[in-house]
Amino acid sequence: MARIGVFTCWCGENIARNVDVEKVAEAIGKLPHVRCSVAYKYMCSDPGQAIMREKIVSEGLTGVVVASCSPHMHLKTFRKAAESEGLNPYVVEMANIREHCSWVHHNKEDATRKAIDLVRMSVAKVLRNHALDPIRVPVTKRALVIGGGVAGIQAALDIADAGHEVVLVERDPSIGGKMAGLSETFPTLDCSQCILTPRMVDVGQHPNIKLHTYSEVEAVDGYLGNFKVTIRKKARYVDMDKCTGCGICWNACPSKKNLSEFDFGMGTRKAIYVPFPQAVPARPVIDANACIKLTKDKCGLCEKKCPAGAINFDDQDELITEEIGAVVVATGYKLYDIGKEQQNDKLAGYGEYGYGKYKDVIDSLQFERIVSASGPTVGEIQRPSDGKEPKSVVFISCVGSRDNAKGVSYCSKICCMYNAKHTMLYKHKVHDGQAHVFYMDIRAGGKNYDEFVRRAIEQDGAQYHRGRVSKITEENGKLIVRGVDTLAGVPVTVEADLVVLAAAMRPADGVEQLAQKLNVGYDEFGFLSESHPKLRPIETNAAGVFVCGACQGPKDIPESVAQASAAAGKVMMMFSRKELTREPEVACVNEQNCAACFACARACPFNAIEQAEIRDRNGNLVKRTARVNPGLCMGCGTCVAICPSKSVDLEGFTEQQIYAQVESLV
Amino acid sequence: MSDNNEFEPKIIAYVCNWCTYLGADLAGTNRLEYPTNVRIIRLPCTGRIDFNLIVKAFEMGADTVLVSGCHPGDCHYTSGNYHARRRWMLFRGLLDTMGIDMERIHFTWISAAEGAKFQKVITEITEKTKQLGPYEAYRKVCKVS
Amino acid sequence: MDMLTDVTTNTLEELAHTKVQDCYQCGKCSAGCPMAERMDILPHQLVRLVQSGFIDKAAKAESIWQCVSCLTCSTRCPKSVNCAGVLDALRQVSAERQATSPAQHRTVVFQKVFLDNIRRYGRLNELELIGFFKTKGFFKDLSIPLLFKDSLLGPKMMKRHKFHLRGERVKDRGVVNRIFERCMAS
Amino acid sequence: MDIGYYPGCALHGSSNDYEMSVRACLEVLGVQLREVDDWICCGATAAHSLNQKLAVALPARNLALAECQGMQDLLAPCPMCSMELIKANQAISADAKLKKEMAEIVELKVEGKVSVLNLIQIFQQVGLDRIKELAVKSLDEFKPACYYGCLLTRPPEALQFDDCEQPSSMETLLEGLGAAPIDWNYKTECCGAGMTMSNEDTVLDLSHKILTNAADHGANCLVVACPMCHVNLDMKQADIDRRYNVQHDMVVYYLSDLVGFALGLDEQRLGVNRHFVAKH
Repeated sequence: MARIGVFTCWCGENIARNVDVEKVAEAIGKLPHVRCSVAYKYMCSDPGQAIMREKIVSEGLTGVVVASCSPHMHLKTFRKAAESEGLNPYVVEMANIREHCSWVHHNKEDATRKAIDLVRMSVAKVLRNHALDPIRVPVTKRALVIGGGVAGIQAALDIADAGHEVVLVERDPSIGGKMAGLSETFPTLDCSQCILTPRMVDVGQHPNIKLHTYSEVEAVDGYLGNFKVTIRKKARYVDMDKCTGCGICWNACPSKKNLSEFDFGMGTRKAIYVPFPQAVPARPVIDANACIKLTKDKCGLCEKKCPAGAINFDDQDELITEEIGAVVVATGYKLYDIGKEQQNDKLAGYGEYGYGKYKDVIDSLQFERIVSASGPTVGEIQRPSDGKEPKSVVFISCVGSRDNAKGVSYCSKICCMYNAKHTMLYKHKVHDGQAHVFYMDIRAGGKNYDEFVRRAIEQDGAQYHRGRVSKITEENGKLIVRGVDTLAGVPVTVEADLVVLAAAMRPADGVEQLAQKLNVGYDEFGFLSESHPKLRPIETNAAGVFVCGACQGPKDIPESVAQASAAAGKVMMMFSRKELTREPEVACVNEQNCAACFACARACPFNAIEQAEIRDRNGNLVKRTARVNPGLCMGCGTCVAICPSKSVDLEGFTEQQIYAQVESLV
Repeated sequence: MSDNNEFEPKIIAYVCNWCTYLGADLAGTNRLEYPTNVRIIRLPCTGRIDFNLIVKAFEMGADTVLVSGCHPGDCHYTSGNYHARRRWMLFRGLLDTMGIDMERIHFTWISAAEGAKFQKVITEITEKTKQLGPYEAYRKVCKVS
Repeated sequence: MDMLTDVTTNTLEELAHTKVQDCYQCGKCSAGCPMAERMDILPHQLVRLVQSGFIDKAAKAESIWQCVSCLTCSTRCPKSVNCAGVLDALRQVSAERQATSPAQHRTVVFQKVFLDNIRRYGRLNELELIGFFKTKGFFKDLSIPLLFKDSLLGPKMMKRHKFHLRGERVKDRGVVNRIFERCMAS
Repeated sequence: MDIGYYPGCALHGSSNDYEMSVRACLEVLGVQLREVDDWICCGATAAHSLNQKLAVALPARNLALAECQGMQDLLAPCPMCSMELIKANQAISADAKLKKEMAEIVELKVEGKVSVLNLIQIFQQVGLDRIKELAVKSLDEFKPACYYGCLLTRPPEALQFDDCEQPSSMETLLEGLGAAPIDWNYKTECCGAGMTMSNEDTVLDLSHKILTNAADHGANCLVVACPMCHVNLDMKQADIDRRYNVQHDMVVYYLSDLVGFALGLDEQRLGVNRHFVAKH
C-alpha cells in the first residue's frame, strides 16, 4: 500500500502571496494514498527538511512530493534528504508551483487551483515511481588526449604528472600545434618556442605518456570509464625505433620545392622532413605525394644513405586499439579560408581582398612565420613576392569574423591582440616602416591586454583606422588598400607593400566527424558544445569526454592552458574513484517483448543500444533483442517514442508515469 | 475564471527538461504573466514524445496540446529534437487523417533563454483555443467508438 | 512645410526593404564607394543617421544624389544591409521636398523627366529626354553651359545613326499611364 | 534555340549598335530571338530613386507580357534592365500579396517565373565548344580588358551570376576564341552609369580611371556587355581626353562584337562602325 507524503512550501512570500498554500495542502491531503500533507514556510531550509525526514519515518512513507520551486533548483536537495532516512531518492518528485505558478499568475484563486492540479499530477506520478539504484561502472585509469597543441600538451602533462597513463594522439608528424609556429606571444612578447618546446620535450620523455604522432582517432567504442579507441597510425615510411634523427636523409633528399605546412606555405621542405627542428618526436616522415621513390619509383637516396636502415618504403597504415577511461578533446583551430574556394557552402571567400591572387596579401599565421626567428626568412621581414623589406604594412581585422554575409558571425577574440603584437614586432624590426591597422572594435579585455594595444599605438606608432577595408588591388608593385576611417568620416587609401589579414578562427578540419564518433555535440560552426556555458564549461554531454582549447571556441594561449588543466582536473576526479556512478534514469528494454527491429538502435543519439541474443542453456538462439548499455544511455527517451512494440521504457519517465499525470487532470 | 461561464481551455504541454522547461522557469523568474490554463508535463527530451501521448491528452480532455523542445541543433541529447521533428512531420499526416483538428496541436522550439517566448506562446495558444472552443468533437468520437 | 518629420526609421526600412539596425558601422560601404571622396556625408554615416532617427538630416545630404547606384556597398556589406536601398529610399523621401542643392536638383529633374517620358511613350525617347532635361536645367539654375554641353555630341550621334529621330512608342500607352497612376497614388 | 528578347530602351535608341551586334551574332549561333511584344521601359534608376512601387511595376508589366507570350527564357542584354527584371521577378514570386497587387497594377497576371538571362549566359548556353566550332577566325590580335561594371554581377544574391568580386566568365569565353584577356583592377568598378546626363563630372572621372587602368595593364581594347558602360567609355572618351589632357585611344567593344569577329562578321554587320573610338 502506497503511503505518500506531500510537503507544500510557502517559499516565504514567493509562493504564498499568489497561492493559498494551506488550501493546497488541505485539498491534496484528501487524495487517496496521501498519508500526510503539510505546508511549511521554507521546505528547503534545515527545519523544513527535518519535517520531511521526520514524516518519512513516522508515517512510513513510500513516496514524497515536494511542492515548491523548479526541480532544477532543489530536486537533488530533497532526494538527498529522503535518502538520509533510508528512502530511495528516486521516489521523490517535485511539483513546480513557484516558477510555473505563483510567479506567473496573479489571480490567487486561479493560481491556487492550478497549484492543486500540479501537485495532483506529481502525486499521480510518484505513485508509479519505484526505487532505482545508481548505475555503477568500473573505470580504466588511463586517459586519451586528442590533439597535441598547447592545450593537449598541458592536459596530458597534468594527468601524467598525477600518476595516470595518458595516450596522446596527434594528427601531424610532431606535437606543438599552432603555438610552435608563433613568433612571440602577447602581451609579454616572450618567445613562443622558448616556452613551448621544453614542455614538448617533457611530453616526449614522460614515462606515463604514450605518444602517437601522425595518427588519428579512427573509432570510439564503449562508455564512460571504459572506452575502446581505435587509432590509425599513418604510414610514416620511417621506422621510429631504428631512426636516430641524424638528418642525413633529409639532407640527401632531392625533392626540395614542397610547400612547408609548418610555415603555411611561406617556406619549403624536402619530401622526407621533420616539420621544424625542435619537433617531438625528432623523427622524419616521408610525404608520399612528394617522394620521388613513392611516386615514380626512382631515387630512393634516403634509403641508401640512412646509416640506421630506418627507411621503409613499404610502410602501411596501422590500426591499434587503446583501452581508456576518459577522453580530453583538444583539436584546436584553423584559419578561415580567405580565398574563393570554401569547404562549407555557408561561407564565401573575400574575393575583394585578392588573397591567393596577390602574393603579398597573406594571413596572420603566415605573417607569424615571416616574423619568426625560426621561420623561412630567419626573422627578417621580407615580403613573399620579391623578398623586399616592406616599408608599409596594412593589418586588417575581422576577415571572416563578425561577417554574417561571407564568414562567421562570432568574434574570433584573439585577433585584436595579435594585430597589436604584429605591429610591434614589425616596428621593432623595420624601424622606418609604418604599420596600419583597420579594425572595427578593439577587444582587449584581459590582464595587461589593453595596455599592450595602447603601447602599439602610443609607443610603436601603429596607425589605427576604425573601419573595414572594401577592396585591395595591385598597381605597380604596390597594394592599394581602400578603407575608411569612420571616426574621421573619410575614405582612407593606403599604398602598402604587404597586407596581413586576420582571418577568423574556425575549428580544425575533421572535428565534426570526431565529435560524431564521441557523441559530443557541436554548434553550427563546428565548435564542440560544452555541457553548460557557465557551470560545466569543460564537460560535454557525453559522459567521460571533456573539451579544452580552441576546439570549443576561439581562445588565446592562457585560456587554452587554463582550460586544459581544468580538463585534466576533471579526469583526475574520475580516476580518483574506484568505480563511477551514473543517474539510473535510463532506458531499459523488455527483452521478451522486443521484436528486434532495432529502430531504437538506429535512433539512439549515443549508440547505447546494442543487438543482443538470448540463448537457452544449450546455447541455442532463442531470440534476438535490443539491449540498452546503461553505461552509455543518457536517458533522452528517443528509443521509447520510436519503438513500435512499446518494448522500451525510460526509468523516471515511464509510460505509466506520464499517462498517470495526464489522467490525473480529468 | 469562475466569475462567468467563459470557456477555460485545458492545455497540456509536453516539454523537454533542458530547454522549454527552463524557458518556463525563466518566465517565472522574470515574473512574466500568462494564462493559467497550461499544465506542463516534464520529459527529458522531445525525442521521448510519441504521438500516443498527444492522442492520450485529447482523450483525457485536453483542448489543445503543445509540444515544445530545444531549437534544432541545441538538443541536450544532440539529436533527440530532430527525431521529434521528423516524427512530427510523419504523424502530422496521420493525425490529420484520423480527424484530429490540427489547429489544436502546436509544435514550437523554446530555449532556456526564451522566457518571453514561452509567455507569448502560451498566451497565444490560450487565446486561440478560446476561439476554437472546447474540443467536444474528439470526445464525442471517443464515446461512440 | 517639412514633410519629413513624420518619416521614421521604420518608414525608411520599409521603403528600402532592409533592417538598418543590423548595421554595426564598419564602414565597408563607404570604403568601397566610388563616390565617397565627393560626398558630404558618407554612406555609413547616412545609415547611422537613419538608425538614430535623424531622417531629416540624412534626406538633406547632398551625397544621396551623388550615389551612382552601383550596389558595391550592398554587395560587400558583411551584415547584408541594403545600403543602396537606404539611399534610394532617402532619395524618394527627399524628392518629395524642395530641391536644396544643384546636385540634388539636377538629378531629381533628370529622373522626373525620365519617368515623365516613359509615362507618355512607354519607352524612352532619348532625344526628347535630353532636350527636355537641358531646358528644364536651363530655366531652373540658369546653367547655360549645360544647355550646350552635349550639342557637339548630338550631330556625331546622328551621323552614326545612334538616334531614333521620332523615338519609339508602345501601342498600349493607356496601360502605362494607368500603371503610373496606381503607383503614384499609393 | 528560341528565346524571348527584351531589348530595353537603350538598345532601341542610342545603343542600337549593341542590338545589331547581338542580333547578328546570335543569328550565326542559331539562336532565334522573339521580341516581347509591346514591351515598356524597365524604369531604370529613375524609378527606384523616386518610387519603389513603380520600380517593381514597370518590370512586372514586361514579365507579365513575356509570360503570356509563352516565354521561358528572356534575354535582356542591358544589365540594368536585366537586374530590374530579375529583382521584380524574385520579389513577385516570393510574395503572394505583391503578386496579386502587381497583377492589378499591370493589368496582367504575373507569376514571376520567367528566367531572365544576360548576354554572357546566352553564350554559355550555346556553349563555348559550339561557338568554337562555328568560329572562322582567331581573336589573337585582341588583348581585351573585360569590364563587367556594376550590374552584371550585382546584387550577387539576386543575380547568382559569376563571382561578384573576381568575375571571369567573359575572359573564359574570349580566351577560348583566341584572345588574350589581361588581368586588371577595375573589372567591377563603376563607370558612373546612370549619372551620364545628370552628373557628368562623376562619369568622366570614373571612366577615366577605368580606361587608364586598362591601358596600364596592357589592354589594347575594352570589352563591355552594357550599353551604359559603352556610352560612358566610348562616346564620352573624347570628353575624357579633353578634360584630363590625355589620348586614351581605347577601342570599346561589346562582347558580341568580339564574338562576332570570331564568327567572321564584319564591322558594318556588327555596328562597330558606329562606335566613336575607332581602331587605329
